[in-house]
Amino acid sequence: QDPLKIGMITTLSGPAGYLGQDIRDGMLLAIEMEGGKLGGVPVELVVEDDGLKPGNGRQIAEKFMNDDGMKLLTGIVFSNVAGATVPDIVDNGAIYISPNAGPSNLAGSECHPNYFVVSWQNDALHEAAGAAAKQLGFKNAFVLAPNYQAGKDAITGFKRTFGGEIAGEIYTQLDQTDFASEMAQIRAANPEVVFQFHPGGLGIAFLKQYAQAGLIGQIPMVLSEPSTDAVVLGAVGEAAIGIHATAHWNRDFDNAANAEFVKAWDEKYGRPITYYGSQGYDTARLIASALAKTGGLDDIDAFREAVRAADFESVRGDFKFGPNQHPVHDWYLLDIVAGPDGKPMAVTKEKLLDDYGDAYADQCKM
Amino acid sequence: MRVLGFAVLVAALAALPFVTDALGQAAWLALATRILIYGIAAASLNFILGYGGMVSFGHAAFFGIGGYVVGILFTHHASGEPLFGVIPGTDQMLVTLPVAILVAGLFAAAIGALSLRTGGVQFIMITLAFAQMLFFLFVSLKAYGGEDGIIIRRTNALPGLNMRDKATLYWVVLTIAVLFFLGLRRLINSSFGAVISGIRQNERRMAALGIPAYRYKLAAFVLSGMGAGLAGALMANFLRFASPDMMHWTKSGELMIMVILGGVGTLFGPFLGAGVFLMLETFLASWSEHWPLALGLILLVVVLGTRGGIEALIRRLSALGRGGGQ
Amino acid sequence: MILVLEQILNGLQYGVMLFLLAAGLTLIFGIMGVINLAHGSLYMVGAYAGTWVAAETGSFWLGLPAALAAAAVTGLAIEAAVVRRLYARDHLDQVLATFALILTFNQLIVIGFGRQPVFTMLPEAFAGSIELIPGLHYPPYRLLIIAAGLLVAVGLYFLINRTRIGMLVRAGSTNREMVRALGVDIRLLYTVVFGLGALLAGLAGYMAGPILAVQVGMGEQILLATFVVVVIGGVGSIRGAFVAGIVLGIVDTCLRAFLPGLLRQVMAGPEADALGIGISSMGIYLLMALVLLIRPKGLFAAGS
Amino acid sequence: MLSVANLQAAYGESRVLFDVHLEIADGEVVTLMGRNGMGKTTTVRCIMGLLAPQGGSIRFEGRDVAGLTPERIARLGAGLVPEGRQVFPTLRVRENLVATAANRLGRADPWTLERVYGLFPRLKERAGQMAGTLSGGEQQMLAIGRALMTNPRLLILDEATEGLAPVIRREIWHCIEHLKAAGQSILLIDKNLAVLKRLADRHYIVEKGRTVWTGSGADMDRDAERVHGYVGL
Amino acid sequence: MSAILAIEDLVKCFGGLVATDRVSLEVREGEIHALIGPNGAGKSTLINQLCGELAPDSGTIRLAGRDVTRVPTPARVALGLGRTFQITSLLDDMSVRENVGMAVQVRLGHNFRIFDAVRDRRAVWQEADRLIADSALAPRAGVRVADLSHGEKKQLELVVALAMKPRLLLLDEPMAGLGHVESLAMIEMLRRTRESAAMLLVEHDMDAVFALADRISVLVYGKIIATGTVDEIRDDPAVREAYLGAEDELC
Ligand SMILES: Nc1ncnc2c1ncn2[C@@H]1O[C@H](COP(=O)(O)OP(=O)(O)OP(=O)(O)O)[C@@H](O)[C@H]1O
Ligand SMILES: Nc1ncnc2c1ncn2[C@@H]1O[C@H](COP(=O)(O)OP(=O)(O)OP(=O)(O)O)[C@@H](O)[C@H]1O
Ligand SMILES: [Mg+2]
Ligand SMILES: [Mg+2]
Repeated sequence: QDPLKIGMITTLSGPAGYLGQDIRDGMLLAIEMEGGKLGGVPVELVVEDDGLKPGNGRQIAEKFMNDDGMKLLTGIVFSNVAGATVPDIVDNGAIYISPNAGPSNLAGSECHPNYFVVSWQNDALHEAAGAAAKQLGFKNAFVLAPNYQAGKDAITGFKRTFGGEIAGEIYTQLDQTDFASEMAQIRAANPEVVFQFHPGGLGIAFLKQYAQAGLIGQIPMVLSEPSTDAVVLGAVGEAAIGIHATAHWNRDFDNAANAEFVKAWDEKYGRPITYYGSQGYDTARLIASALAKTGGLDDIDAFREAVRAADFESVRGDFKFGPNQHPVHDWYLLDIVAGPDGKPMAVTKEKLLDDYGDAYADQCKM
Repeated sequence: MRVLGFAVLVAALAALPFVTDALGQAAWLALATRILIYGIAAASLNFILGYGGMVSFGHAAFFGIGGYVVGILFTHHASGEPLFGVIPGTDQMLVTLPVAILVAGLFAAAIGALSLRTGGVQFIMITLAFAQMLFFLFVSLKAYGGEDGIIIRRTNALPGLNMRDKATLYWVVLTIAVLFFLGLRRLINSSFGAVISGIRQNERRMAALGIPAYRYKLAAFVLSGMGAGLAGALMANFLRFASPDMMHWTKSGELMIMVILGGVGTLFGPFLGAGVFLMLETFLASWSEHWPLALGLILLVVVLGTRGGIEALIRRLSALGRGGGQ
Repeated sequence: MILVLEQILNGLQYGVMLFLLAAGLTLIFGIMGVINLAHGSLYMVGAYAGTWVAAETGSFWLGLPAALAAAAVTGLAIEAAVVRRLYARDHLDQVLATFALILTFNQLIVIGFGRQPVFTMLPEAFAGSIELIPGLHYPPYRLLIIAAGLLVAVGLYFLINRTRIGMLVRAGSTNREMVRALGVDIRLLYTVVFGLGALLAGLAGYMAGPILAVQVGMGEQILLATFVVVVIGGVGSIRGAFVAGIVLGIVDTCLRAFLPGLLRQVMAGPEADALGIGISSMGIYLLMALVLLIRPKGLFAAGS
Repeated sequence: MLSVANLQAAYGESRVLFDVHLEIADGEVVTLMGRNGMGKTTTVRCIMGLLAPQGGSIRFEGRDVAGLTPERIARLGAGLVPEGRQVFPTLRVRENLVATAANRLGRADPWTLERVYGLFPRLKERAGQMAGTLSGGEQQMLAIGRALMTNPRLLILDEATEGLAPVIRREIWHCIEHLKAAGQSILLIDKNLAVLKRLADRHYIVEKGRTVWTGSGADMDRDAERVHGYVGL
Repeated sequence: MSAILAIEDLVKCFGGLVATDRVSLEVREGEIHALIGPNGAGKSTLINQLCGELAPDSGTIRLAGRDVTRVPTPARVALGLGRTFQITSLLDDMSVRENVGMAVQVRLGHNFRIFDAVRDRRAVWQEADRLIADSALAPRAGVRVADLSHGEKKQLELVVALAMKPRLLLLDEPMAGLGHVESLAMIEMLRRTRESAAMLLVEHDMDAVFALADRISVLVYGKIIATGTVDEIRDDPAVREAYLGAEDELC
């Protein structure tokens, strides 16, 4: 029997390449652990790089579905690629399960029965950070994010759950790499806490410069998940120690599924696990749970039902789908502390939000 | 001879959906559609870059505008609320394409009017600057999805055609592309085209002959922007999606790469360039995750080896073939 | 007051940093007339090589020569293998070829170092922040960057405007054949200058490492701003690049820092913020458009 | 010192030189004449290595220089004042002169900035100006001065008096006389036939890429009819 | 006779250098007016102001009775101004024929037509071919300008200028770079042209100037020091000293 082909459209080139790489490796790991199968069905993961271009993502999807007859696709990292690709996939009757991107338009009015998100809805990331700042007892916060929609959403999300006073609000430039001016403004405002959202390299630069400005010990910082993944911590080094982070998954989560995952990852790859890796792994486990019930994709409706049931052990613990087929799960507060080798590591401190969904579920009419 | 070649090419392209269907390679059709669309955009850019000597590094702006016109009109069509409270949305291609071309032309007129006061490298950078400003503008337009872009649920309608059918959409794009290239050929060989080419070679000389270069350059810039807008509108219809990504400077760069790869200042060069670039990107990416390395090396060999892009290479090879045949 | 002072210092530092990046580019782009998009790749190579050596040896200072050497050698190799064939060609061919180099180098780095950003260290003596005057805390590493930038500026200015090498390079950019016919081996000269430009890119990359993220594609992020500096300054002018870098740095920093506040005095809060953010985020492009509309050849155009 | 035999050259597909001969001995002044477009400049380009010859031989100072790079040939002692001036427009006048200056052959009384300024005082006045903004004649002076500053063994002047005022032109002829007296070898291309006839030791006439006539000024008078046919004298 | 070109008190400075210093000059209908003077005297600068490439600091230029001092080049061309460049400035990628054709095309108008075919504009090509046939470039009509020799380009400069059918032709050293035979041919050609166009001729070739000019003005360091007939100028001691030099055997 030919293995079942699963199409993975992901971003492997450019600065954000490591995101796609970890998602892919998480999925491959799950498949390998089951001996090339998911849910007892032999599978083959076909991976292609979209180069972070919506048009390319669409092209790859087209090929996967029409030429290779794939009915199950996954892998997209970025919202704009998802926007150009996902509607076409679901219209074609195929199932798309997102291991990362969770844009609001697809969570709300454009939601679709064939579209699932395993990771999170984008806004929830920052709502968790707001909840953390509140939980930690901070009364006023200085908030910063790049001047684009995701940045504005981040700040809105943070404010929604924080509820305290805003000591200052700065939108940085989209491609700004030098934050000295912002550091001076933060120092002058002297807030109780700083929240900032800068994805990827910008976040690394921000943290380094925050430390060099001597602010790290003075003004605490609360961050949402993308700013503190293992790769970012590794690149920033000691400067990250003392930061409050939030996450829906962390390496030290105490559950059987996670222990198995962490052990296997360390053996296979030996590099730090990012939460992207965990999402890839969860996605594969979710698929496995559905395939175990249906034995294949011949009956798409049955498969869709099986996915919706989310009958699998997530490495993040509790997991179920909300009405818009986005996750309802828990969010945690983490501390960044010095590890045994002096390098920063994230330690889970407490649960912040329990069974938390997203704000767009109401707009979804399925 | 040339006419015959063109006719054969068009016939072959028209037959493509049957071929891909027979081979079970439907994705090739999508690729071909994208190539045609990018071919239009690249050829538009080439009109000012190759024939007019104006190196615009911001042409993706007009491409993006074209896409957004389709997207915004569709959004308002879907929601039923008129744009600015007066302009009703629409999903009719017979309306959206002309509007996209018009709006792109207006933007090109404004940007061109300012940019053309400079020349050379400064022109490259100032067109880039305006495109980036537009990019930032659209990135922050929450009403239209910001960074995430607009999802266009349905391809624009054309009376009597099933636009959901991919082959139909391909034929529509092909028809427009053929008309576009015929028009472009006329334009290049027109009186205006000759003046533009003269201005590229020597603006000072043309002024001495009595040509106020600025006006002509602006007209060319606007025409070129309109072509890019048309391509953008088609792309939005094909992808059913428009996002700021369409007007990012890397997209401008990509269009330029297509032009150079195919052959600057040749009619079909940009089309060939778009074809080769997209095919390389697509096939290499499915071959290895390290495809950019291969793409880089291939492009390097092409630019060092061909002198004048693929078009020049083909011309030299065919001359060689003819020479050898005698 | 302290805040204004600090922001001006920040602007100065950012400007010097931009100049440091732009210096090599001006040399290659402005004076030799080669549009080298791969300049950012040389910057990346310097950053990676230096960081790697620094990590292996545990010393920031040992990383420095490694960064310079790696970037210079890469630059020389690129020149000999690719760029040398492009001097006589159209700018557009140069664009395509160096774009191809970007793709190649980025992927080579991925293969060699992986996709993850790498950790960079700060020299011990320059870590943290010091109090310059009471109330003004400033990271000494940034002072180091200012110093390095000024040194490079003076050195380059001298090299280009006061030495025969500079004259010959400038002469060659307008008429290679004639320079050769007068007995100068311009190819060797260009190779050396290209190497020097690459070395400066490597220096900038390594110096930027501890402040920014060392990752694949870091060169392209910075490339645009660098070109903007070169063009505002006037293509081919080291002095222009320096002045433009500083002006841009200070204007950009101060716009970001003070514009929303100023606007809030004359209009409602949210609108002021939106406008302020809008203007400052398009800052460098607006500035460039303005400068070019008033002085189409930039601030210090060569030949005037 | 220079001997060109059976030189053939082409620009791309189109053949321009078919059979050019030329001999210059040490200390000799030789002219190359011909109507427009006959191949004079092309011959010079071949000698300087700016165009690769397709056949024939070029020997300079006893060495076969066909195929050498221009800089090698220049270093062997060829100094060029090119057609159309070709000064470096973005360099100042002074920089144009010193950038490529050299005394590779170790001349005892080399050309210096002062001597060039002495010859062309106008250049001294304009020393700090960008060469691109000089008047046509000033650029021509600069091109001559620039070539002199390389202290060449053989000076090649391709229409070096084009666009110069009669006074200056006369000065240049005087200067060439002096140079000749000092033993400088010179290859001259110019249209002032009367002067050339007086100044030069020998003349070559090219017609459609071939050397068709050789002789001294006296030969010229003797063969006036043919020469007239070639150059309209 | 009326003046087609009248210049009054024209001043142009470059930094401290006064390149044209209160120059006044008149070119009459049907006249060849030569302008001579040492190198760097300001002749080309004057021409560039007349054709609109340089803006004068003060003074007025009247062309065919209209004040054109601040009018851009193309508008002056419309009034009948044509010029040649001292350092040739042509459309290098086009053939000789296309260069001449372009001049005719621009003159005939309709240059904003985007859907016609230049190749089929019979009037343009007939006239271009006739002009080329009348010139020394007849056998070179199809050659790309970049492939022409220096002298051939100079010849083409004039043909292109003639194709514009100007009423006033500004000639900046048309003979420079021409061979002896070609110079004679060009003198002949200019003689024929004087029927239709007045000329301001800048030239260092005195044979040509003395053969052609009706009147001569002498410009030295930005100032006109003399204006007169050929004989008056030839014998003017100031002119001899500043420009012509002593009559000796070498010239
Ligand atoms: N770059 C070139 N490409 C192609 N053909 C050329 C090129 N340069 C010159 N030619 C052709 O070669 C022939 C000889 O030109 P060359 O410049 O040697 O003539 P010349 O004798 O110096 O003439 P002139 O007195 O006009 O300077 C001419 O017919 C010219 O058209
Ligand atoms: N842009 C400029 N900046 C500074 N000086 C200039 C500029 N243009 C011209 N000049 C100077 O003005 C003077 C007049 O130049 P112009 O070209 O008019 O001389 P000309 O009379 O045409 O001389 P020639 O007979 O040598 O061509 C020259 O000394 C020249 O160096
Ligand atoms: Mg010649
Ligand atoms: Mg002049």
